[in-house]
Amino acid sequence: MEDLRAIIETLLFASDTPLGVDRIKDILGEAERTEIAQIIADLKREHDERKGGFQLCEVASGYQFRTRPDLALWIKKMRGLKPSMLSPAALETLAVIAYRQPVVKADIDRVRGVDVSGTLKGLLEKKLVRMLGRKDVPGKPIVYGTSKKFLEVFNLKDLSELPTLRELKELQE
Amino acid sequence: MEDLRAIIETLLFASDTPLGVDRIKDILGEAERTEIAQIIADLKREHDERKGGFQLCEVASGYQFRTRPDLALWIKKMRGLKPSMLSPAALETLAVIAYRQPVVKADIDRVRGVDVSGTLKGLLEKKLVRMLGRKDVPGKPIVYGTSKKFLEVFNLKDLSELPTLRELKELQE
Amino acid sequence: MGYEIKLDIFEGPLDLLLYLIRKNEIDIYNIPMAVVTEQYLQHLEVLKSLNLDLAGEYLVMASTLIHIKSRMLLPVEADADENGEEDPRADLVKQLLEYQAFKEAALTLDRRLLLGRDVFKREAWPELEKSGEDEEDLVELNVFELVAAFQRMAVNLRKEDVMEIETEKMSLSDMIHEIMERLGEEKDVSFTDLLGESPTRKRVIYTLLALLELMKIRLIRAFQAGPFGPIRIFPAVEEWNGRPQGDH
Repeated sequence: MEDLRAIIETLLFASDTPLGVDRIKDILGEAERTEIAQIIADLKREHDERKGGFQLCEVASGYQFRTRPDLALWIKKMRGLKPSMLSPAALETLAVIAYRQPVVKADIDRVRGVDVSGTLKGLLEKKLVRMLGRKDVPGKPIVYGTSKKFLEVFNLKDLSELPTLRELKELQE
Repeated sequence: MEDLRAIIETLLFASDTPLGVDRIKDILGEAERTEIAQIIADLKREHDERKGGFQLCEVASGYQFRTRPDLALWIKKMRGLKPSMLSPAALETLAVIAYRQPVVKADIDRVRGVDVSGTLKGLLEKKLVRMLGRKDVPGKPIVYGTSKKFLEVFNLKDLSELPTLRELKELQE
Repeated sequence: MGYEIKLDIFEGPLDLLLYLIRKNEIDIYNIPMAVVTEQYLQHLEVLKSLNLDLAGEYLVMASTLIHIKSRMLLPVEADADENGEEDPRADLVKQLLEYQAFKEAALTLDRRLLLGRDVFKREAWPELEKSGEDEEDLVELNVFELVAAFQRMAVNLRKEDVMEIETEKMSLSDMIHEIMERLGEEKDVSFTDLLGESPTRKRVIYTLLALLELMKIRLIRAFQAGPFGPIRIFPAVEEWNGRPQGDH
């Protein structure tokens, strides 16, 4: 095999979504997991030390090149338009789903005190939320959870990285 | 201005089209054309010397980061291995089969309003759809349904977990 | 998509209540119901006068508040607390605390480095031609998109097809699959084979419905040896062997 470091970097660079070690191993065929993980760690350090315009980030159980957060304003300037962000209502619905998943719509409605149909559909369309299956209770309601894209967009390695809900702990005592 | 090199690099990285010196000057506001051109040349040399997975290329309309041509085969391999991708046409055909099964091709054609031979063949090859049997009517048409792999890919326990049209409508308020 | 223009600044009745509690510097565990109810109703009036559509939830909450207020006015027995009689506000407080926790969680989420707002990934993919000769744009697989795709085509369905695709129908499809799978392996099966040992009532019904459906669309044939003999089921066309033959 040619230069493994360059191959792994080109894959990380060209991939649309974060790549995990296993996925890279599948593509390469022969390399060892530990070797791949070592090369990724080296690449990450190399790019951090370069202090260039982008860095290799660990996100959604994988790695992805992303721009440096402190340079965001320049990219916004380049793109001109404001990136479409989530409304407070959508964020609240997303928070309930993220912390309560797998969760049915009726529970989200109850926690938020409103009918979340509209925001829920928006989150499904944005692919931040996905249908996980059905709950085995009368009516077999659909259960929802967050998607991999949710981890990507919110810069989370995995769901365990979500900060804990302090107030809720108090409540459950 | 902060680190001009990092800013220019982040713009080149994040832009969806190649960027010329003039465009970069527009975004930065104050920098000189010669200075920008010099930084781009330096960046180009730096990345060439790194011999990483990508390089800064000059194309017709400006500069752009691109993967190294000699590594293209790996990217093709990565994209080829991507399991969970379907064209909108294939997705529609799959939707008709999923919701109308057991179904013959003529019915899928009618609902989609086009000849689905191509997409149907693709779905059979991807093993998302399978033949259930032949109908005992003139022509003995093949009857199609979704496969076990379909359930796996969509993360469904069984077909009754598929959301119904009514449930989708409820989300639309 | 994008921004949801919300004229009312509150995300719902709970949000409005939290606002009133904060504004009046009220202890959430000891809400003065009279004050809060009055202010809540005043806000509803303002929202109404602005001609904003008041969602039903706001009115439901108004009646809940009035109800709690009236219960608070009832004389409480001296030893009510020891008897464990619940504060009429308890459920509301619990609901408010829960909502508040998620509202804060939402803000915490919003403060992260968001992709597309604070950090960006590469957006350009021109250098590689799409591999594969035929394929159009590709999208990712997800059940929501599948049902949405089907809904887009529902306009093309004939009237008799328009019947709602319900869970029941899909359970039937599962049974149809099972029957056709077994016929693929065993060439013929009996009705009792299909039911398996100690079948549930639901399984009997679905097996029967699936067989009727399969007979109707002529995918299977059923034979019975004599009036009370076992029913045997065969594929309607035997020679099919899993390979498509000239259908495209």
